Amino acid sequence: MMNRFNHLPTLKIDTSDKIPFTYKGKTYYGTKGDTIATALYANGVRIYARSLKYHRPRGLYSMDGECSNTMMEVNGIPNVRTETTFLKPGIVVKEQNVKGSAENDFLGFIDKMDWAMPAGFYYDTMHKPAKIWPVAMKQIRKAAGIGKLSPDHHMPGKYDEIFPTCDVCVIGGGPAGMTAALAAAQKGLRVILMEARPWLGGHFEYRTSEYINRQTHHERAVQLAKEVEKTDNIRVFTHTANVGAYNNNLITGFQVGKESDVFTERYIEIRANSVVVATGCIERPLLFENNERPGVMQAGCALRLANTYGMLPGKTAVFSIGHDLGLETAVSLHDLGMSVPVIADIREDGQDPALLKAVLDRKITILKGWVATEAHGGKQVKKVTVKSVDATVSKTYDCDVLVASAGFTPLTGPLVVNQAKLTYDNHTNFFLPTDLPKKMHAAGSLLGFENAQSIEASGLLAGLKAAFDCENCSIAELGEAKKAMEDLPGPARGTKLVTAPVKGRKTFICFDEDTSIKNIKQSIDKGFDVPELIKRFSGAGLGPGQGGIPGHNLPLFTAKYQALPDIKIRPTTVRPPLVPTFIATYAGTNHTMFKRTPMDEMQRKDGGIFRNIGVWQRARYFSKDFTCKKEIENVRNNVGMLDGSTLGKFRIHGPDALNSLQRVYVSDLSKIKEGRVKYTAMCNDDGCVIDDGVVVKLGENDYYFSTSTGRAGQTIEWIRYHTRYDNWDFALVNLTDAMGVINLSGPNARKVLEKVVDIDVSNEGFGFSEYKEFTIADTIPVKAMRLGFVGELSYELHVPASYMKSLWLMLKEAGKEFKIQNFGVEAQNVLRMEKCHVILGQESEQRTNLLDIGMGFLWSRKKTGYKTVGVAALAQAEKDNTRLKLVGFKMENNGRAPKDGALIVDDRVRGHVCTARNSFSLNEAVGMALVEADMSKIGTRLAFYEDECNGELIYGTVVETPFYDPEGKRMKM
Amino acid sequence: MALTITCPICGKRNGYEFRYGGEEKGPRPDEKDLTPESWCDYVHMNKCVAGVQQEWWFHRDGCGSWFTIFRDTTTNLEKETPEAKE
Amino acid sequence: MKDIKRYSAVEFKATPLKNETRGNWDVVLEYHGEGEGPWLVDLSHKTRLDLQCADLAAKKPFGITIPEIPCRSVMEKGILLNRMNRIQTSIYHLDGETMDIPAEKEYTDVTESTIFVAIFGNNVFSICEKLSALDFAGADQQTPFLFQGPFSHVPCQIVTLCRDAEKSGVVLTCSRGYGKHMIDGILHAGEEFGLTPAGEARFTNWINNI
Amino acid sequence: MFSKSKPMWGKKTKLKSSYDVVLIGGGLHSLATAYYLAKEHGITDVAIIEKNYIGYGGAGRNTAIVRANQRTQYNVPLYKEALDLWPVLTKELDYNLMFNNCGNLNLMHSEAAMNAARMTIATAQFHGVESHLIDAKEAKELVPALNISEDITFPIHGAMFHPPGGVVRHDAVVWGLAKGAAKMGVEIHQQTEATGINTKNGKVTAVVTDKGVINTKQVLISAGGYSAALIHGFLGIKLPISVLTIQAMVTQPLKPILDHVVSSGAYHCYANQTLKGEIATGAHMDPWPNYTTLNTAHYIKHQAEALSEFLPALRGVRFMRIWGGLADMTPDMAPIMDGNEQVEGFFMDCGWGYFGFKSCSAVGRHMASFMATNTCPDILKPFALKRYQEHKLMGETAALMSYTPDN
Repeated sequence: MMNRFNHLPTLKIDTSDKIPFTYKGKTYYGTKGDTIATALYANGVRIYARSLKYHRPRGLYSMDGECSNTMMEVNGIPNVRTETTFLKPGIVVKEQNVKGSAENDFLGFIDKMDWAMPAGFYYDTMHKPAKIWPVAMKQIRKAAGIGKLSPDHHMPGKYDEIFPTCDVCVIGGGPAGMTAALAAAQKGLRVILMEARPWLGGHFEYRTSEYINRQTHHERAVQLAKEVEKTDNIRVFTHTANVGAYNNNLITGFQVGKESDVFTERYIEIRANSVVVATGCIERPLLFENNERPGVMQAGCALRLANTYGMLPGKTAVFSIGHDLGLETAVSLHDLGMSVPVIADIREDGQDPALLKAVLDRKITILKGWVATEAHGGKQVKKVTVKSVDATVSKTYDCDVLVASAGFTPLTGPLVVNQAKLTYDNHTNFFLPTDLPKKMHAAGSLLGFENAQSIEASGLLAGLKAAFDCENCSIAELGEAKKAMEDLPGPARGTKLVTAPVKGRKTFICFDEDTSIKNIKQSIDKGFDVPELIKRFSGAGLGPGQGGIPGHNLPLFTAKYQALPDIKIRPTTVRPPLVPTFIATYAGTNHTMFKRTPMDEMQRKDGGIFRNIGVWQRARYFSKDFTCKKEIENVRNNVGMLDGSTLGKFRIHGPDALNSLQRVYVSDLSKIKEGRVKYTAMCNDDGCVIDDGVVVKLGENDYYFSTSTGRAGQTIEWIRYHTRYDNWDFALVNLTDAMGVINLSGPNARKVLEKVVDIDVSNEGFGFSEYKEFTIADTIPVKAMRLGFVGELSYELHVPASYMKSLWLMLKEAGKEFKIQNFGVEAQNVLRMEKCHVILGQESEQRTNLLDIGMGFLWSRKKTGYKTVGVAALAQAEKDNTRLKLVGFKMENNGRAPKDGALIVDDRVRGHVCTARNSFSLNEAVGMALVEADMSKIGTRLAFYEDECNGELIYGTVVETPFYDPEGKRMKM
Repeated sequence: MALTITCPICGKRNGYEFRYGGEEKGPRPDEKDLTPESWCDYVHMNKCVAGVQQEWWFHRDGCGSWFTIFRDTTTNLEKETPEAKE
Repeated sequence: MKDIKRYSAVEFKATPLKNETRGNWDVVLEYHGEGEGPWLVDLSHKTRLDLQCADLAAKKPFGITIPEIPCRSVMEKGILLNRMNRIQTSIYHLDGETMDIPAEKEYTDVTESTIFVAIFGNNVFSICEKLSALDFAGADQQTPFLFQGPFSHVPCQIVTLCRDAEKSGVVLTCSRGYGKHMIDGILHAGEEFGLTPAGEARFTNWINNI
Repeated sequence: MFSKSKPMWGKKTKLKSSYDVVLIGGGLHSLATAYYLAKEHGITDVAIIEKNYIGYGGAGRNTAIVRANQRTQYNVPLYKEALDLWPVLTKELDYNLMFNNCGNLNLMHSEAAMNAARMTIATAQFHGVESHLIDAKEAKELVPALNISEDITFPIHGAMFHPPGGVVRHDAVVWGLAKGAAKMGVEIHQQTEATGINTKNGKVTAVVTDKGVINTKQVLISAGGYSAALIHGFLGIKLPISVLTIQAMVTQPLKPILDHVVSSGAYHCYANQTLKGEIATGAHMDPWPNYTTLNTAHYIKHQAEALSEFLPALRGVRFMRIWGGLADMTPDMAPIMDGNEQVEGFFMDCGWGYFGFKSCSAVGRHMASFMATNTCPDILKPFALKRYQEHKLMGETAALMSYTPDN
C-alpha cells in the first residue's frame, strides 16, 4: 500500500484510521474517507473491470461516475460505482464481466476481433440458417450484461423517502450554487441546496490554486460552505444526487446516508417554486487511440486523487489537455512530486499567463497545438505518442499516467430533462441551455464561466432571479446583479478539437458500449445520420454512464464527419434518472394501504382466509378446502353470518336529491315507498351496467342507498359528474366506512335476530323488501333491510362501525343454539349463483348492458326528462338481436360443472361461462354463461371448451332460472 | 409529477390527486333527439387536440369538486385561457 | 346492556395508565411511557359532523361563523370548523362537553366514517414530510387551516392547528377502514423522531395551550 | 460477411408530385403496409411521409414484447398471425429481428383473476395458440426471482404462461422493414410533415406536405399516437381515442436472471431482460391525454415499489434510463381499422394503444390487401369505426368502464 499524504488542507481522508476490506479473496486496507476505487488504487489496483463487448481492461478515469470503468460487485450488489461509493469496513469487492480476473481475462482476445463486429453487425448475422439463432442468442445473453445478481438476493439496508417543499431549490453545491442559495435565503425564502458529493464546494473544493488575494479556491469553498451551514433557512442535502427535474419544478434526488443517519439511502422529492441549476461541468473526453487504457485519466481525477485522497496517480504523467485546469493539475502534481515530462496543449494560445509561467518555471515542456494520438501498453499505459494537431510531427514519451481532457462539458441534465433546449455555442464549444423552463435558472461554470468571481456572480444573479420568482426581490436588485456580472470576465473560449488525427479503430467515443469512432462512421454511412439514431444503432451512450462520456463528442463528431456547415445537430435526449439509482431507493418506504372492516379482527380469529378485494381486505373463505361446502350448507340449513361492511353506503339529501338519483339510476325512484327497499342499477352511457344496490327513502329528498363494494369509491364522483351542468342543490355523504354491515342469512336467521332485538321481526312485522330502523338494547342504532341475495331468509343489518364488534359477539352468542357460522365471500358467490343473482363484473363484462343480463325490468321507460345515464344507449341497442345474453345452464347427464371461464363453442367462440359450480344444494352442476342471443333459448345445447381440454367438450343445456327455490319462497318465509 | 392542476378550492396540487374527466363537450344532450351518431359523438368521440383544450377534472383525493381547466396537451401545463401561449 | 362497547379502529400497542368510560367508549387518558413527544393521540371517539347545503352562509353551527374561504378553519369553544368547498363544512368536536347534534337535516353525524388522530410536538412536520407532499409550512397559510389531500397515500383531512416549534401539531381524519394501516404508517415514519402514542389528556393539555 | 456500409433505406430522393399510395407515418404499421403493398400486390409507387425519422414514435419506444394471448376471438387470430410472421420476416428481409420466443408469464393475484385467465387461455387454445394456467410454484420454477410469499401487497396465485410469446428487437423491425420496402421501390421521406388531405366529392385527391402537394387516390393514416389528431385535423373525423403517455425504463445490464417476460396487472408492471442484459420494465400510464412523452417521478417510483415486491432481488439493481411514448387508447382497448367508409380512398389504422408493435406484421399485410383490393379482409371487419355507434364494444377488456381513459 502506498504512502498517503496527510498534510494537505484539501484532504478528505483520515490516514490514521485504516479500514479493512476484501478484494479477490484477500484482505486489504483503505483509509477512512476513501471511496472503494481510491482504496483499491492506493493498493496498486489499476485494472478494475473489463469492458462489455471487447473485454478491454478498464481503469480509473473520472471521479464522478460518468462511465462503468470502475463498476464492481460489492457485497453481492452488482454494478456499484466504486469511485463514488465510500469504503466501509468488511465489504467484499469483486470484479465484473471477467473470465479469470480483470488483470488476466481469458476473453481479452475478443478485443482483436473488432473487425468482425462493425456497428449493428448482429442484425446481419446469426439468422442464417434460422436454427443457429436460438443457440447464438444463449451465448449472447451470457456474454452480455455486466454484473451478476442472484435471483434470491436480499438488498440490505433501510430505504426512506421525504417530500419536502421549498421556495427555491438549488441543484449543485459548488461556488455558484452556494452563492445562489445564500442570495435567496437572505430574502427570507426557504431554500434547499442539494449536492451530489459528500461535501459542499464543487470545483473550488479540491483546488489549492489562488482564488483571489492569496486565498485559495479551497479556502473560499470552506468559507462559503460555513456561511451556508449557519443559515437557518437553507436546508442542505449533501451526498444527494439529483436524478430528475419535472414540470412545475418537481425535483427528485437520492441521498446516501451517513453512519449517523437512520437510512441507507433515501428518495427525496422536492416541490420548489423556483430552481437554480448550478451543476458545473465534467470533462469532455479526448478521442485518440486507446483513449480508455488504464492509466489514462481526466485532469480532475488526477488532481482529486492527490488533493482529496492523498495519493499520486503514478510516477510520470504526460498531459494532453485543452484547458487551464489541465495546466493547473500538471503544476500541482509536479509540486507534489510527480514527474511531468510534457504537456501537449490542444490550444495554440489563450492559456492563463500565470499558469503558463508556473509551467515554464518548473521546466515542464509544453507543446502548444499538440495532442495525444495513441496510448501504448498492453494493459496499462507505458508510452504515449503525441502529435501536432495537423499530424505532421510526432513524439513519444514514457509514462504511467496520461492525463487526457479535451475540454469541458456542461452538466445540463436537470435543465434538459425539464425541457430546456440545447444550442451549440461557437465561443465555448458548449451545447448551452436555451428556452429554460419557467422559474428555472442556470448559473456557474455550466454556462462557460471559468473566472471564479464570474462564477459566483452568476450564482448571485440566479439566486436573486429565483427570489424574484417568489416575489421577494425587486427588479432594481436584479439589475444591479446583472450589471455586476457585465464587469466581470464572460464565458471562456473552449477548444474545438473533436478527435485527435487518428483512424479511430480503437478510439472510443463510448466506453461502456465499446463504440469507436469507426463504428460511428459506419452508422452514418448506413443512413443513421442523427445522434439519436446512431445511439440506437451503435449503442453509443446506451450504457450505465448514460451519455456522460459520449454526450457532447457524439454530436460534434457527427457534424464533423458529415461536414455540416454549422452544428445544428443536438446531443441525444437525456433521460432520467440522471444518476443510476437503486430500485430499493426509489421504492423508499413502501406503505401498503388496505381497508379493514370493523369485523376484521373477529373474522381473522375465526379462521377467515383473507383476500385483497379492491381497496378492502375481506374474508373470502372460512374453509380450508376452498369449496366452502360447510359454509354453504350451513346457510341453507341453519344460519350464517357474512361481513358485508364493504358495501358502499351513502346519504343523499337536499332539494335536488331525487333528481340526482333519477339521473344515475335506471329505475323510477319517485315511486319509492317509505319503509321499503328499492333494488336498482346504474349504467354508464353505453347502457352497460356498472353498479347495483338498494335505495331507501329516509324522508323528503333524503335517501340512504348502497352500492357494490367496487363502486363505493367512485359513487360521489359519478353522481357529481353526471349532474355537473345542472347546478343542482344536493348533498352527498359517504357513509361506507361509518356503517358495518352484517348479513344474517338462513332459515334460522329470524330466531337469532329475535333474541337480540326488541322489535317484531316476524314475516308480518318485518316482511321481505322492507326497511326498518330500531335500536338494540336502547344503544345500538340499526338500519335493517330484508333482502335475499343468497336466496334464504336474510337480514342485512347496517350498524355504526364502532358497535360492530359488540353486535357481532351478541349475534354469535345468540346464534349458538341455531348453529350460527361465519360464511365468506366465496360461499356467498356460490349461494347467489344458485339463485342466479348476478355479480357485476362476474356475470357482466365491459360491453354487457342492462338488458343483456336480464335486468331490463329495472329500467323504467316511462321515466323521461331526466337524461338518465345509459338509457339512450339501451333504447338504441334494444332491437339488436346479435348481443350476448346471460343464461342459466345445467350439465348433461349430471356431469361436472365446467370451469369458470370455459368457452361455449361451435365452429367458433359463442360465449363463455361466468360462474359455474357443482352445487351442493341442488346436487347437480349449474352455472351462468353469456352466450350469443340465438343460443339463449331454453333447451339449447351448449358445448363447453375448457382450457387444457384437448378438444374434449362437455355439454349442458340452457334452463330456466333461478336454479334454487325458483318461487323465491325461502327468502320470503 | 409532471403535472399540477389548479383546483378552484384547494389551489395548485399534484396532478395525481385528480381524475381526468374528458374533453369539455357541453351539457348532456336531450335524450329524445339522440341518433346513434349524435349519441356516439357525445359519449365517445374526442378531438384529441395537440394544444390547448378545455377539460374536466375531479379532485378525487381532495375537496371532491368537478371543474374545468385549460391545459396544453403538448406540455402538460395549465393555461389561463384557451388562447394562452407561452 | 352495560357490556355494549364502542371500539375505535385505532389500536395502540401501549399500555393504558389511566382511562375512563365515556358513552360506550373506553377512552384512554394516559399511557405508560408517553415520553417527550412528539405524540400520537386517538380522538376517534370525538364527534365529527358533516354540514352540507347550498347556502352555507346562512348556517351558524354552534353559533360559530363558517369561514368563507375554502380550506380555512376556525376553532372556537373547543369546536373546529373546516370549510371544505362551496357547499360543505366539516365540524370536529375537540374539547369540552359532549356535542349535541343539530336537528336540521343538513347535518350528518360522520363520527363513524373516519379515524381521528392528533400528531403534535417536536418535528411533527418532519414526520408529515415523510408521508405527504402537502406543504404544511407554507408561508401563505394562517393556522388553523385545512388540507384535503393524500397522506400516506390515503385521502385525508388534515388541519394544522399550530406551527410553533414544540407546540406544532395537526389533527387528521381518514376513512375508518384505513385505520390500522394509517396508524402503522404514521408510527413507522415517526419512529426516528420518537413519536409515541399518548392519551387524550395530553391532547387536551396541548389544545388548551395553543 | 459484411456489405460495405451504404444507406439502408435508399438514398434521399426528391418528393414526387404524385404516388399511387401515400402512407402518413413512418412507424411500423406504415412500413409493414408499404412492404406488403410492394411484395404481395406489386404496388411500389408508394411514399411514406414521416415528420421525424422512421421509428421515432411508438416503434422505437416500446418494450418489444410480442404475444398472442388476447381475450377475444377477433384479436387472437390476428396476433397469432403476427407472432408467426417474425421468423418469416427475419428470413425474407435477411435481417436478424432477434425474435426471442422466451414466453410470457402474466401473473394472477386472486382467484377471480385466475378464472378470468382461464377464459383467455381457453380462447387461445381454441385458436391453436399455446397458453397455460400455472400455479405459483410452477411460476417460481420458471422465474426463480419471483416472490411467491403471502406477505406482499398482491400475493401471486399463479400465472398465465404463454410460451410462444417473447420479445423482438423493435429497432431491427423498423430498419428491416424499411430496408425491405425501399429495396422494392417504396420511397421513405423523413423530415417531411403531412399537413393536410385534399378531397373532392368525397374522394381523396391529394396529401399536402411541407415539401409540396402529392396527388394520390389512396392515403393511409397510421401515425401511432398522432393519428387521431391528424385525422380530426385533416378530415374533421372524430375518433373515440384518448392519447396517453406510457412510460418504460431499463436498469443497468445484468448477466441473465430473468428468462421470460413477466407481467402483472395488479401491480401495473411488467419486466423482461433484454439481450443486452438490461431489465426492461414498464406498464403504467398517466391517465390524462397528452402528447408530451414525458416521464414522471410518480411513475418511476411506482415501478420501483412494484418490482420491489414481486421481483425483490431487483432492489439491488439501478434504474438507468426511462422514456415515454404515446398510446392511443380506445374505450374497448381494440384498434380501429377502416377504409373507404368516411372518405373514399382514405384508410386509417390507429387506436392500438400499446399493442401496435405486437400486431404490426400481420396488420400491415391485411391493410395492404385492403388498400390494394379496396375490399376489407374478413379478419379486419370487426375493427371498423362504426362499432361504437352500434354499441358493440370489442370486449377486449372485461373491466367495467366509466368515462375516462383509465376507467
